[in-house]
Amino acid sequence: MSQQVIASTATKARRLSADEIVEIEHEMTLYPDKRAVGLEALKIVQKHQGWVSDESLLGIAKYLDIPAADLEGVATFFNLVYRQQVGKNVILFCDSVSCWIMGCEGIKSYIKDKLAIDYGETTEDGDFTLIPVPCLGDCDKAPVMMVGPDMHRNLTPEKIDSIIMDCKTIQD
Amino acid sequence: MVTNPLTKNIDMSRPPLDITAYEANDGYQSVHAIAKGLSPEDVLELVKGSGLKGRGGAGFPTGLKWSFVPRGDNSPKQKYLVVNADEMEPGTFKDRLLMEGDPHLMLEGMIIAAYTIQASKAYIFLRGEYTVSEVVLRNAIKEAYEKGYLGKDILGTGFDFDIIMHTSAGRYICGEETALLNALEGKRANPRAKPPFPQVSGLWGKPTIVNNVETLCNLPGILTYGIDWYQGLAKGNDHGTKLFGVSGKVKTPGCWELPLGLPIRELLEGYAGGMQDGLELRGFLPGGGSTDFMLPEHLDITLDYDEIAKVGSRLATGTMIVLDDKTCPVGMVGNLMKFFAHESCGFCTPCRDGLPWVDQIFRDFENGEGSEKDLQILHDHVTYLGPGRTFCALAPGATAPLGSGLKYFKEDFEKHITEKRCSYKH
Amino acid sequence: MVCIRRGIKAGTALLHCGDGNISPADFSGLIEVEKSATQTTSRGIGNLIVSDFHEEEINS
Amino acid sequence: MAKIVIDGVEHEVNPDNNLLQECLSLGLDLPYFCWHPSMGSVGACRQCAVMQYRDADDKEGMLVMACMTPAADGAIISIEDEGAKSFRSEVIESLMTSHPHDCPVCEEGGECHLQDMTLMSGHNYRRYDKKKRTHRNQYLGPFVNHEMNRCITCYRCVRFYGDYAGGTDLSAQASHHHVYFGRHEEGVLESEFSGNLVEVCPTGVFTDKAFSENYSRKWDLQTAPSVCVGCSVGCNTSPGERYGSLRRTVNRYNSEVNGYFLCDRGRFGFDFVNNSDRLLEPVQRVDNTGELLADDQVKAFIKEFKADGTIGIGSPRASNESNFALRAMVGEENFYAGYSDVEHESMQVLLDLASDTAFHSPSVREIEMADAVLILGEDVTNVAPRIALALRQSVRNKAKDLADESRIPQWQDSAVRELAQHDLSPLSIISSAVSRLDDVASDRVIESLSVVAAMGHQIANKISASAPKADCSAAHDQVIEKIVEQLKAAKRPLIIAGNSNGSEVIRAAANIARALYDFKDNSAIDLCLLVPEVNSVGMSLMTNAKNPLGAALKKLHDGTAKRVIVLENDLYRRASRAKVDAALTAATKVLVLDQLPTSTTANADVVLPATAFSEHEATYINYEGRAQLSFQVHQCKKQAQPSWRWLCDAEHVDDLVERCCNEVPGLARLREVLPGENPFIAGMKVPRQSHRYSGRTAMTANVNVHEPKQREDKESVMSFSMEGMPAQKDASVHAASWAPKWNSNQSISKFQDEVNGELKQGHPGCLLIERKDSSGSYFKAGSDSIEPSANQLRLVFSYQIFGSDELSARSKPIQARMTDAYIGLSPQDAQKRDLRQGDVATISPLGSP
Repeated sequence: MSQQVIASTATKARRLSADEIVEIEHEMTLYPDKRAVGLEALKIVQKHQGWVSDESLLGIAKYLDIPAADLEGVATFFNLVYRQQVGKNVILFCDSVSCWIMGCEGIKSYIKDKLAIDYGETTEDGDFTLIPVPCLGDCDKAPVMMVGPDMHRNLTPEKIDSIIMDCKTIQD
Repeated sequence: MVTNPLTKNIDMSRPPLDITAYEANDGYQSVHAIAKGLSPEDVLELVKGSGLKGRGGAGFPTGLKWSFVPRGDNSPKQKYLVVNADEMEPGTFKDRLLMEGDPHLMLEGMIIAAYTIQASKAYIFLRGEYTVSEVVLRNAIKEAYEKGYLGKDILGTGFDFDIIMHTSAGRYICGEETALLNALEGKRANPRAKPPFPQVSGLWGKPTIVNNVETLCNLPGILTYGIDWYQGLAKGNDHGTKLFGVSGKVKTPGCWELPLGLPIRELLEGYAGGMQDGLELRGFLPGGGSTDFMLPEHLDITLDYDEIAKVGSRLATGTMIVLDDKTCPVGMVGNLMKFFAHESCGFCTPCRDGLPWVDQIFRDFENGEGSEKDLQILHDHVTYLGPGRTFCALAPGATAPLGSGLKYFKEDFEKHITEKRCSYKH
Repeated sequence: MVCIRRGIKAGTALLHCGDGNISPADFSGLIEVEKSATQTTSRGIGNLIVSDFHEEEINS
Repeated sequence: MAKIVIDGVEHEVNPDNNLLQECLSLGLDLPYFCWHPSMGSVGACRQCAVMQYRDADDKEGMLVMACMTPAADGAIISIEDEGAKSFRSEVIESLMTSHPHDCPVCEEGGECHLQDMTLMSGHNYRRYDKKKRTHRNQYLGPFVNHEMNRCITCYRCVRFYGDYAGGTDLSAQASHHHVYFGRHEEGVLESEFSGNLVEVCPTGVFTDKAFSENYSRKWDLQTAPSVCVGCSVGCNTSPGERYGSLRRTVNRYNSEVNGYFLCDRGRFGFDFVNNSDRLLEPVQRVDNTGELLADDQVKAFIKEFKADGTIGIGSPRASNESNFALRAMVGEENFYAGYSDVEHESMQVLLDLASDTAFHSPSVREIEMADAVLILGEDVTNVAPRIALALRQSVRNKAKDLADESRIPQWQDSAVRELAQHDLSPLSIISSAVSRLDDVASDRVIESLSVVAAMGHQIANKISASAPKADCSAAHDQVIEKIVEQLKAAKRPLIIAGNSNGSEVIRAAANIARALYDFKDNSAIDLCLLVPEVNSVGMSLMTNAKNPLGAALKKLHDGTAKRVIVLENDLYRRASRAKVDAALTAATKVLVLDQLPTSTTANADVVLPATAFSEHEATYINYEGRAQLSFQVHQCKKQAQPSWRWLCDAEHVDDLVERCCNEVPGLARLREVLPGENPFIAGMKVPRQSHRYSGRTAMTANVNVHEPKQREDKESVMSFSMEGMPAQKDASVHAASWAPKWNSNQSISKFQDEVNGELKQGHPGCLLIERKDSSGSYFKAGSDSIEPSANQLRLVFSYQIFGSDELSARSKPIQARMTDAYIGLSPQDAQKRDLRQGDVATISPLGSP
């Protein structure tokens, strides 16, 4: 087999933005170990960029001087760190047992048809991403879901329509 | 006398009380009591004497847990208190109510706990999705610092105490005490072997106590109103009040603070308004997704750690999930298996490779492809994933609904095989 | 081939003779280093793994 | 010792260990995956489950993981209990649900720990009929293949690569049953120990990429106990040969030296033996064309060298036997050193220190016991890589002390690491450039070499006033004070230096060790002095101090010596080009013996083909004076012979060793490493081929259909055949590790008297140099060396693991990791000369070379 050197896919590290750095520096005062700040930095970058790109991850690893491989290991372990591009509004759809009993399957298929996306996919216009999430801790008002930071309870198809409508109006 | 110490300030129709309003209703009295001259040992005796048990799910006596923390000069100087606010047990929604309803109660509880074990720093490990709780808690912490209940030399006691908010990046396993510590350290949240217990080597190897939100919220009442008051609250031999929740197809699902020892029937038919019209109770999980099924004939058992254990289930979080007769029990257990398979951290073999097999078998059952062979494999996995076989309690927790489901709903599983479909799907 | 490393003390030069025709015995004590007419080298130093590799800020 | 009951039988065990380790030490077959003798327990795979009973009448018992349960006195367990056996079988069934079952095409087959454990657990029928998860693989460089579908998620790879070896570019990613082990992006694995992944991974995820290109099953490889010739540590290896080419090298356990791991130069540097340029026939150079010589011509030519006026130049990379044969032929006074004069001078200092009672030269295992380390002027990871790996374990001694205080067993790996966090035993490095151990160094000083030496003398003086002072700037007083305190407080301090940059630093290191010796009331201090090549110490013991290489070249140049024999050595690496050219052209007859063409063979009249390390039986002496025997693995083709056979008429290498013991005082006990008088069991030799070796009779069918007569090996205790007394029947030789039910390298526990203990057979090597000279004294602090003027730079040689060793640099996989010759400059010096990263520069020496 010939010397197979794959064109170096070493992506270039992205230089973190000023305000990302300010927040990361603040986190450094709260944790005695930079490994813990690495996880916080992933969340900070995601807050600013919407998701954690390869370049962002390498930027954090370089800035904090922690191994990129370890940071990747942590980033890909957790549900809420997105290592792929996501839409402007991330729908965290609860499909745990109480919501299941209260008929979340129906609501999910309604959303699937309406936005033409399935779990883990983003709408064509980049507005919505649908992600399953474990029990959101609001089971007496099941079925529930979150869109970005906001919780939506006692979901019905009508409510889904109004939620999607509101998101669209905010953007335009 | 106060009978609902946990929810006395909570009214979800309005924002939570600010610090002054909170103080007006006996708020932070326990901290003042400490400042008047309660030593850490005094407080430890009080908590031990109260008989308070952990509300996270394990039900371990809190005072005993604290007593394992090494004290005195030759113990490591830096100790940590960590609040397990990573509420992700399926069907559990009690901690959210406490944090969004009355954040100062938890903070006061944290000060008491930290003072007892002399931890100068505490991390609140809050669920990432609880965005409202985060805002409310950060505000309450700010208020507490301004009033001198946090920071350096609290009320002249010489005790320094800082609270740091950490939001989880989302993983059920972080609810496991030692996996939570690994997540806080910015590492992959695999659990740790016990022993050594966190009291000896916890956060960054230092002595650490991890307590659940509701456990901490019990502490102010104990110190302010005393042990006799506390032990008078409950009917059975467990002490204090507890948040009980009911979800599923009941008339009025919700979460209420009730004394321990209350019969289950009173919770289901009284507070939750009984089953919705046209539906019969088929069974229920008394304490969230990791507990064994109980049947209608168990309704007269009291909500008490020991009583429920006698019938092979667990009180655990105390939030009940109700199964009606129009919902497929196989589907319900299958949903839980999908949850546990997805939330396995991938560290030990039985859980990482066993649960996905169980999950795929349930999918086949739902698509009418269930078989006797697969049913036998499910039974094998109930013992295969049992306690002691895996590295932590996640998979054993999964075998609770699985084992009891297979036992109590045997005929439903058989019907899925013979009819090659799920008869409940309308 | 020049390899600039932050971790080397100013005034010191680090010589790695590789498998080329540079003999360590030809040098001792002090040396002079000048830029030379460009001859190409086969492998370059891509394989060198050091933690103090000096990344030049390509300014313009 | 503690007493425990296993399956009704009482055993004596060591309570400090866990049950799994004790069961294996007792020779019981208890399956496991994530536990490793060097890396302790984490309890991830759940394969080593046993039933533990509270007391005699507890019939039911409870499943526990043997690796996570202390072998406490009075413990009652059962391995054969039905419940435990069925659980272990179910664990295998779980692991196999995502496994591709591609054993026929998997290179791990035949030495796969998963195969062994599957059979041992009794699981044989696959019930899983659902979808299997699959992964995409990554390109990880020239050494290691990546086939993630075979992964059973036992975490051994990241625990070795990250926790044990300090690598930073391999991690566990994703979660639940999608856990993935790889780099954050494709690319070469950076650790110098990445090759060990091939042996640590219990399945076929990480396999030997160089071996893949010319693969053979383990049982088809002919192998023998060998010693790595890559550097002076002397790691024990088992090279495997098939159809006349060396295919791969694996670690061979030696409790004192390498334990279970090799460095990548050792594992992949053997390929020079297969290099197509290998010299295989005697050749005479007549105006630069080569003519083959017949045997009688060769003998006649060699006879001419027996006359007076012949000198011999030895080699630090040749065996003791070959060096001694040359010395015996030309006479001790005409036998000259094969390394540079600078190295010759430093070797004299090393030899004096080696016999000084104040010091002890620690083995690699003893290095791991150091609780405070000071490295002076040496880049250990590149000069003696295996020792750098050992230093990464010694810095964890602080963690072990902390664990003892908190009563956490040391074998509970994650708990010990969690408790200690970044709290390491002190390791200080004072050298001229950043090194690959900086991440575990407590103190790091980068200074020019003369300042490094001066600081060393300063430290020595601060420890014991009788050590001479040295004037060095006050800038480092604080760090010197700290290092002094650390060394004084340590129970087992270790000083490391080497001769890659002359002997000034060695003198300083010796003074520090002697000062500690005085301070610690005369208990010998660990002083580890590194030399670059496999037999530098062996050759130095045979070479007269008055015979440096320079003297030989001068004698040739001015005609006092007419003929020269150069033994396996490229003189152009040892002396300046001008001097060597002058000497070789002046000589009337030049005879060179070597394995591969070099600039020296190009100037030789006659070149005789010498066999490589795997083609002859030889002894080498490592940095600590440990002599080790390396057996012949395979026949060399054509006429190549061991150098000693060209040069003398000794019938058998053992006779040569006998003469060497009698004539060279330093090597008097060399015979102790030979297999001894009656190495044979029931008169049978030890086979080099396994009892499953296949295709022997058809191997040369392309040449001649008749089965060749089995090759006789008159010399060695080993035979080139399958017949004979294999290792596990207590033969005196242990080559490839194999045992019934244990095909993988984990079978090693069957050959140790206890896990991590001594091998029952085979020899950990014999320390030759007696320490009897107690008259040693402090060295004077050297004068400050010449100050470089404006555009001059002080030169320091940077030794690289891939490329600086002459022979491994001719091995294909190593060449893929080598860099070109480079000159390292600080940013300021580069800017002064308008040099950018990667520019080409010319370097010129100052003063007379």
